[in-house]
Parts: sequence; structure tokens; C-alpha cells
Amino acid sequence: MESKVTTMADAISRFVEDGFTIVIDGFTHLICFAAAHEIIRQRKRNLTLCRMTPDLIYDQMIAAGCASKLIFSWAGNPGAGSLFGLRRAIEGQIPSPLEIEEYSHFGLAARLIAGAANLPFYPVQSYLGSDLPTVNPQIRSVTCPYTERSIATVPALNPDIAIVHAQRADADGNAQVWGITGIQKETAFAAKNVIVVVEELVDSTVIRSDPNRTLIPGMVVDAVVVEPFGCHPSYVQGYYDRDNDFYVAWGDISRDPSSLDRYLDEWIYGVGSRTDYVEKLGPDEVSRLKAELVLSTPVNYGY
Amino acid sequence: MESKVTTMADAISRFVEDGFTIVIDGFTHLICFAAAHEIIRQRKRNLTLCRMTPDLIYDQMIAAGCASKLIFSWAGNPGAGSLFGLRRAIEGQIPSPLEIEEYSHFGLAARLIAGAANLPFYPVQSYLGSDLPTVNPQIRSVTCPYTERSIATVPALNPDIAIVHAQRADADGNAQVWGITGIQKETAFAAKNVIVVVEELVDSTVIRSDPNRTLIPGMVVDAVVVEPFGCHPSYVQGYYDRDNDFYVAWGDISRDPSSLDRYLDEWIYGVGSRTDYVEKLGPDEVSRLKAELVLSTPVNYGY
Amino acid sequence: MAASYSTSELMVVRAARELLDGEVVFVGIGLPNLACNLARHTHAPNLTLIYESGAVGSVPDRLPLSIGDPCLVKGAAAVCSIFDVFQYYLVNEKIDVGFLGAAQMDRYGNINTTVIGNYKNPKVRLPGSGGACEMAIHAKRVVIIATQNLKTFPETVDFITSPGQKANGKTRKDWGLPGGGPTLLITNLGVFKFDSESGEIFLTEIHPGVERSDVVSTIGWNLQMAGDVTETPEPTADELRIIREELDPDHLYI
Amino acid sequence: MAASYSTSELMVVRAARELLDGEVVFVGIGLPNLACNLARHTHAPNLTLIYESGAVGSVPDRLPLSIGDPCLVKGAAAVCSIFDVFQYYLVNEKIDVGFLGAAQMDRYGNINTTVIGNYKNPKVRLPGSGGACEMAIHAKRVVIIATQNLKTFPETVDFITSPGQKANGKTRKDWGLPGGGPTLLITNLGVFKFDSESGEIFLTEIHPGVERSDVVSTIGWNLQMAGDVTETPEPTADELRIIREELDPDHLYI
Repeated sequence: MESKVTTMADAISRFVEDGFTIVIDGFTHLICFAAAHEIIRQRKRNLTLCRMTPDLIYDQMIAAGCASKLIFSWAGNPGAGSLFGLRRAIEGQIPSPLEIEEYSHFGLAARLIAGAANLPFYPVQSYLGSDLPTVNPQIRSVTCPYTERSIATVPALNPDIAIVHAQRADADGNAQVWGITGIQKETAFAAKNVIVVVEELVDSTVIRSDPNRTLIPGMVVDAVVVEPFGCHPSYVQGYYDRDNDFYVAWGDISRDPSSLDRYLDEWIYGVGSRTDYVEKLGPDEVSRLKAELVLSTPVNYGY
Repeated sequence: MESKVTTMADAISRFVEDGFTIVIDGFTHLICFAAAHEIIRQRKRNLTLCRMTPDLIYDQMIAAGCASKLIFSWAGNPGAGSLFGLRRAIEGQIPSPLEIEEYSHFGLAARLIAGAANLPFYPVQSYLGSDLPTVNPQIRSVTCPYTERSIATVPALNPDIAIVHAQRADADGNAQVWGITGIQKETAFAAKNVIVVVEELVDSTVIRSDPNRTLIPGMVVDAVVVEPFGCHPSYVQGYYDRDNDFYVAWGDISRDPSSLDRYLDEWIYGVGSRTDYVEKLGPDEVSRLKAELVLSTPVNYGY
Repeated sequence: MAASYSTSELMVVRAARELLDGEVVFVGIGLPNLACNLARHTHAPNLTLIYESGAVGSVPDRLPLSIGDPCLVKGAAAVCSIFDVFQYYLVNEKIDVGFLGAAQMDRYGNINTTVIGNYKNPKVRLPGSGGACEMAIHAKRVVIIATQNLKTFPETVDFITSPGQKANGKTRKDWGLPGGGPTLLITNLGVFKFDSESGEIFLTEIHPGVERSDVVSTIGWNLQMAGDVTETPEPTADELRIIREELDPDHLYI
Repeated sequence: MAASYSTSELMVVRAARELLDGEVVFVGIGLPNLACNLARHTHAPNLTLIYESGAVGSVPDRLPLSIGDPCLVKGAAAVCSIFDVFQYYLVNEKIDVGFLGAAQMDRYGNINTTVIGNYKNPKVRLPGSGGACEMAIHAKRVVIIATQNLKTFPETVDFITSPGQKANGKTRKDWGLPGGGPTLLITNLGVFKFDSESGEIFLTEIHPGVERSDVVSTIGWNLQMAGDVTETPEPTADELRIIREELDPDHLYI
């Protein structure tokens, strides 16, 4: 079998095509900025970006002109304000118009669950009294065959490509995640292709010593990219903390289009890879964010 | 707050009433015979027993006259033949008639998922071409509002009481499970009340050192029963192996009603508690089934 | 005699007192997080804190800066997926109290966090629902925390993201909404409850030093009042110490 | 010259050869388990074994005695819930090959594992579907393993638990069944494929030493034959050694 382990540049160039529907996943945790930056560098265009929280990662991709559509459920800078790149696109069509398709978190999660389960729709007890269905014709309803009551539905979402970050995986792509797991598993099962990005590539025996910890099985994974510090300024439980200073600073960086462009030039176009980015951050930043050691109690798998 | 930790006799007497719909869960693993035996001893009647695999545990309860209805999806002795108690009830109304309601594994799992999600039904891509819907009017259908195609449905199931066995829990009932996890989580969230039975009661710090391992949160748990060896002849990963000799022997024991009655008399009515049962099994049996030590690799939760 | 305190501290303390020991709370970042953790450190040690990121039974040892902060996971009782937190906890009616903020709120507690102006051509694009819509529908009760001014409390909101006690002319019962909806509003000026008949807010407490005219003039409709509007109780020294020394030592939110 | 072997061993070896390296197999207990593990130990080291209990990528170090044996978990690549194994793997079309047994099977591969006689007043109550119905619907292809006699292969089955190539008069396409359905039948007497037009089984291989009349007389309809019925290839010494010494040393299934 050919190895799945490859570089980010290769994985993005092979699996991300212009016009694709793409999810770079991670709910507040494990947000793979390394993948987004490589997509920006490779100047992918007309992507439909899907994430519950677009976060800084999609703000950067939108500002860089990668996206023509956004599917989302909460578009703020978590804990720190606005996403001005995204707002300029929606409010002023800058740099280009951005079509939006909007749900609640639950509704968008349900779209990916349906995609993963190969269901054409998912029923959600939601939206009654809300105006969301009036602006999103994809929110429909069915009549329950037992209670005769109407229940809202959302359609399945099957992204062309899912990129999920994990703490560790083996070379087959069996990926283990702890801390906040978000909707990563469902996204991987819903997508046509999957890139797993990890902090550490480990021997198969490490993964197989704790099979219940595996969130995404290698059989659905097409490429494994080893990219330490690949989520900065997001975080990885057990590896490094969120760079909250940067999240706060993003408000000022993104408020002005030219300062946002300068950021893209300096930190994305101006570096060749995540390794260069980490080097540019410098060892002090890396060590400032490094996680302390708080180990879990092992369990016995014997019989 | 009053302690949730109690004895099996107390938990069964408080939470299991005649006529209840009950699930004692565990898919091939973590099947809590200790709870079933106590229910038999307390001579609960007219229960609707629900499990994907009735297994020896419900064969015993049916033969003991506890059940008036069975909801199930595969009624064999796993790896070892027939369940004769159950068959006598269905084929010959012995000791009393047993109403049955039958699904595939997927369909019955979906009923519990719907129950846990507070959905009135769950859509399942199944049953096309099968005769199962012709004998179960609860299997219905809806029309997908996106594809216009029909899809089968099953109704939510919300048991009155769920009994789930776990390797360990703290006094709040935060329960951790590894190995086969079955449908235990969904059953606990679907049920009106939940009894968690554990091999070990551990300090909260053990549970909280690995929060991703917690399958059932204490907030949905009403009682915690500490019952070491509580699953024999089923097994608990990391604690003891399945007593396969007994599973095989059950064919002969259960084939003849009087030998089955003798088993009930000797091993259930004739012992006062699981502690007595384990004592009666003897130290050789217990040590024969004891698990070897195969520890998982710990992970870091620091930040 | 109470020490001096900020309006935010008063709001946090008032919100904390709304939580009963043993309840399950869906916690938001900022003042709700401070309120829930204050309650946990005072009268409600058995409060279960759930964050929409999937952290259950969190015991944060620092101020969480997002609802998915790693401090909410370390030492938590459980972590679950987004699927679980919405389906098995929130929609399955396991949540006693939820907190919501508002960019706009009308008299019925209908909340807009989606857009100012027209949806297709927005004046200001706000973040959207996140978990708010379902919290408004399913939580047994909802506490709204907001800053009062005429923009925030207009006669009509531009968009209903999360339904209140009466949405688009229909009551919660008409809509078939399972949860209790908003039951309390805490602003920088006072505290309000919702009339069980009309579904409208009415003033029940006014913060120390605030004039009734300040409250009325920053609300875009004819505000109803309780027969006996009382003064919001002041924070105790102990509550202030916990907030300032343990929960928010860098004074990010207070 | 092949060593002597049992019919079960021949069937296991024949089934193993049906599996391609890199495929994902939904494994059952008994002969299918032996076949899958034999394939993994010989020509298909990258076969992924999934058991309906939720064990994924199992590497059993003893003979599993149920589909949830703890040996299927220890050292596995992943363990998932019942919810996941059915929805995200089987229904989501991640399974290349599934194995099914049959108490009754008709010419189209419709399988009965539910009841002999009338459903309401059964002569023999069988276990039921378990995971079989969905495997028959969703797996890309299904291998059926059964023992031949007139009871097992009647003209019409008493109940269709799991649909074959044509069920109740409708083809898989008519029903809208996504998977390929049964593509191979291995019995104690021979090997059969399914005609792509009619959906009927036809004999393609006959086991060494078996007479064609034995095959025909134990099937309850006019059996179709391939133009060139060959002899089932015999097990090699290496295959027999793996089965006997590594996979089933106590000879429980062989």
C-alpha cells in the first residue's frame, strides 16, 4: 500500500480543487490554520467554505479571495469581537460577493451528521418561532408518522474534502483526539476525501493501545500530514494553548483591509510552510504557549 | 446532596416497577446479570424487556416470568445456539404468552437514538425488500423533503429505566466505559431513570483525569451500584473474560424447563446477592476469568 | 455596608443568585461564565456547568476566553461531541438554565443576533445563532443579559434569531416550544421578569443609584412595571473577592 | 498433492480467496471470521476487519467466540458505538464485503433468519435480523455461507429477513437498494454466483469428490449451472496450517 503520509503542500494540491465544498474543522479547538494558509498560498478559488464558526481561519481565506460561498452558524471572533474580512464581504462585497447559507449550530451539525449517516436529511427539533427558515429555503419540514406533528429538517452535507486536525495518528491515518471533539468525526465520515493533520505521527502500537480513543479510522483517511504547531493561533489540548493575544489583535488587524493584506503578505504568502511560520513566530512564543503535563489515568484493555 | 451510591436490592426496588419498560444494556459486553438476577428475586412482573440481543440475561428473566413483552433485534445465544426460554415463550406460550416487537439491530438502535435526542422518530435507510415491516406496524416511512424519496422510520423509545454497567464511576455517577460501548450512552439519555452498576467506585479525580472517557454523565444517573463481577457470565474488558463455557452450557440448561428452573433456584433464588453468587462460583472460577494487564498509553490534558 | 463595585459585578452577582444548587446550566462566555462560576463557588457547589463546545461539569481554573477553552476540559466530568451536546443534552431537555445575550431584544424577549437592517443587504452583519436559537427553544428557562439603550431595545427587532415569549404574534404554546423561554432579563440598569399572560417584560428591580427615568428612556416601548419595584441587592464583600481574585483577576469582564 | 482437509476448511479457504487486499469486511463469527483472518494472514494483510459490535481494524490473538469478544478490541485500530458502526460505516457504504448465513435461502439469495412457519404462530423461532438486513441492503457485495439441504434451500422462504437479488418480485434496482447484494454463495457442496440478468444463483464450482447430483438434489428448484463448472481449488498446506495452528487451534469450527 502506498503511504498516506505526505506534506501539506502535496495534500492541498492533490485534494483541494477550485470550486470545491470544503470543511476545515475543529470547534474552538484543533483549527488547522496550517491547511488554510497553504490553500491561500496555492490561491484556490471559488471554494464553498463550511464551518460552524468561520473564526479567524475563514476570515483570512475570505479576505484572501478563496471563497465564493460560506455555510456557517456563528460568525464572530470567539471571545474577542468581529470578523471584519467576512463582514466586508457580506456587507460590502469586498473583495468579492460572498453567498451565505446560514443555520444554527445544531442545524449545521445535523447537516454533517446526515452526510455521515448517508441520510438525505436530518430532523431537528428547532427553528419554531425563529426567522431563520424564512431566509434559508434549505430548512424544510416533514410530518412525523407517529405524532402527526411537523418537524424541521436540514439536508445532508457531503463536503468534497474535510481537513481535520488531531493530536496524533499512525501512518494509516487512525487519528486520536481528546479535549473538545466538535463535529470532526461526522465531518470526516461525511466527506468524499479526508486529510488528517497531526501534531505527532506515532507508531501504530500507541494508537492500538487505546482503540476507544480513535475518533477517525484510517480507512476513511486519504492523506496524513505531520504539522507540529499546525493550529496556531488556535490550540491543541496537551500540546499548546490558544494564542489569545493574537485572537484579540485580529480585531485591529482585520478592521482595515490594508492591514489585513499586510498580515496575509507577511505571515502567509511570505512564508513557504508551517515550519517557516513557526520559525518566524520564534521560540519564545512557542514556549510561552506550550502545555503543562497533566496525564490521564491509564485503563486496562486486557481480558 | 443525597448520595446516589446504594445496593442493587435498593436500586431495583426503588426504580423498577411492575409493568415498566426496561433496558438492561450492554452489547455482548457489560451485560449486567447482577441486576437481572435481583429483578428475578424481587419477582417483578409484566415488564417490557428491551435489548438488541436478549441473550442469556433475558432468557432467564422470561423463563422466570418477569416479562410480558420483548422488544429485540437478534435473539440467539451469541456464538453458542438457541435461547430456549425465550423460544418456549414465543413458540408455546410457556410460562406465559410473550408479545414480541422486532427490528433489525440498526432499527432498534435508532429507536433509542431518537429517544435520547428527543426526536419523535428516526429515519433509517433500511427494510426495503425485507418482510420485517409487514410484521411490525411501528416501522413506517416519511418522504424526504429534498429528494422526494420515501425513507423508513422507527419511533422513539424512552424506557422507564435503563441499567448500564460500566468499568468505573465516581459517586456522582460519571461513568467510564472502554471496549465495546454498544448503545449504552443513548439508552441512558433516552431513559427516564438510570442505574449505573460498576466494577469499581473511584474517586472523582480518576474520572476527571480523562473526561473524554466518560460515556454517561452523572447528571442523568439516579443510582450507582458497586457490584464487582456483576456481569458474569458476560465480561468486562480489563476486569474479567466472558465465561464461554457457561454460554455453551446454557443450551443444555435451558433446553429443558425443569433444568432451567433448577438453575434459577440454585443460582438466583438460592443466593441473596451478587456477593453470594460470586462466593458460590468460587475463587478458582473468578481467577480463571481474571483479565491480564494491558494498559493504554496516557494522554496529556494540560494547556 | 457594601464595598464599591462595578455595574458588571452587580449583574454577575444578580445572575449568580438566580441559579439553584444542583441545576444544570448552559454557560456562555463573559458575564454568564462569571455568574455560573460565582454560584458554584458560593451557594451552588453542585451546579453542573455545560459549555456548548461539549465540556460537561467543567471546573475552570482560569478565566475561559472562549466557550472551548482548554481549561473547561481539564478536570471536567465529561466531554461530548457537538452532536451530543445539542441532541442529548439541550434538545433532550436536560438544561435547566441557559444564558443569552442580545444585539436587539423586543418586549417579548425575542432576540436578534443575526443582522441589523435587511438580511440580504445588511447594515451590520452580526454573528448569527450559534447555539442561541435552540437554547431559547429548549432550555427550561433562559436568563438574558444585555446593555440597555434604544438600539438594543427597539419596538421591533430586525430579525428573530431566538424566540422569546411571543414570536411573530404566536405564543410559545402556539408554536409548540418545549422550553420555558426567557424568564429573567438583567441589564446595566435593572432586572425584569416576563408576564405570564402577556409575555412582556416588566421591571422588578432597579440597580442602586439608577433613576427609573433612565430605565424607561432606554427602552423603545411603554415599559410595564411591577407593583413593587425593589432595589437590586448589592454584592457582598465575599462575592466581590471571588470575582476579582479568583474568577477574573485581570478584570477582563468586570 | 494437498493434505486432507475438512469441508469447513475448504469453505473457509474459498471464502478467504474472495477477499481483496485493502478491502473493508464486515465479519461474522464462525467460518466468516476464519476466512477473514486467514485472508489477513495470507494475501490480504491490509484487510480491515469490522465486527458489528463496533470493533474496527481488529487483530484477534485468539478465536473470537462472539462478535463482541474482548480479543476484537485489544489492539484494534478503533472502537465505535453501535450507532456509528451502522450509520457511519455500513449505511454510509464503507463496507466492501459482508458475510451472511441462512436458515433458508431462495434462488435469488433472499435469506430467512427470522422464523420457520408462520410469524405469529411459529414452528421454529429463529434469532432474527441482527445486522443482516442492513448488510444485505448496503454492503457492496455479500458472501453467503450455508449448509445445503432441501430445508435450507426451498423454492420459497417463509420470511425474507434480508433481501437478495430479487425480493417479492422486485429487483434491487426497483427497490432502490444501494449495495450489490449477494454475489457469491459457498455451501458444503459447491460455489455459486448470481446471474446479473435473472438474479438467480448458478453453480460455478463443485467441491472435490462431490457429485453434481448431490448438489442438485439438495436444492428445491431447478438449479442453473455455469457453462464450465470447475472444481473448487483445494486448500494449500500453508492455509491449513494457519487455520489449524493459529486461528482455530481447538477445532471449534473446522
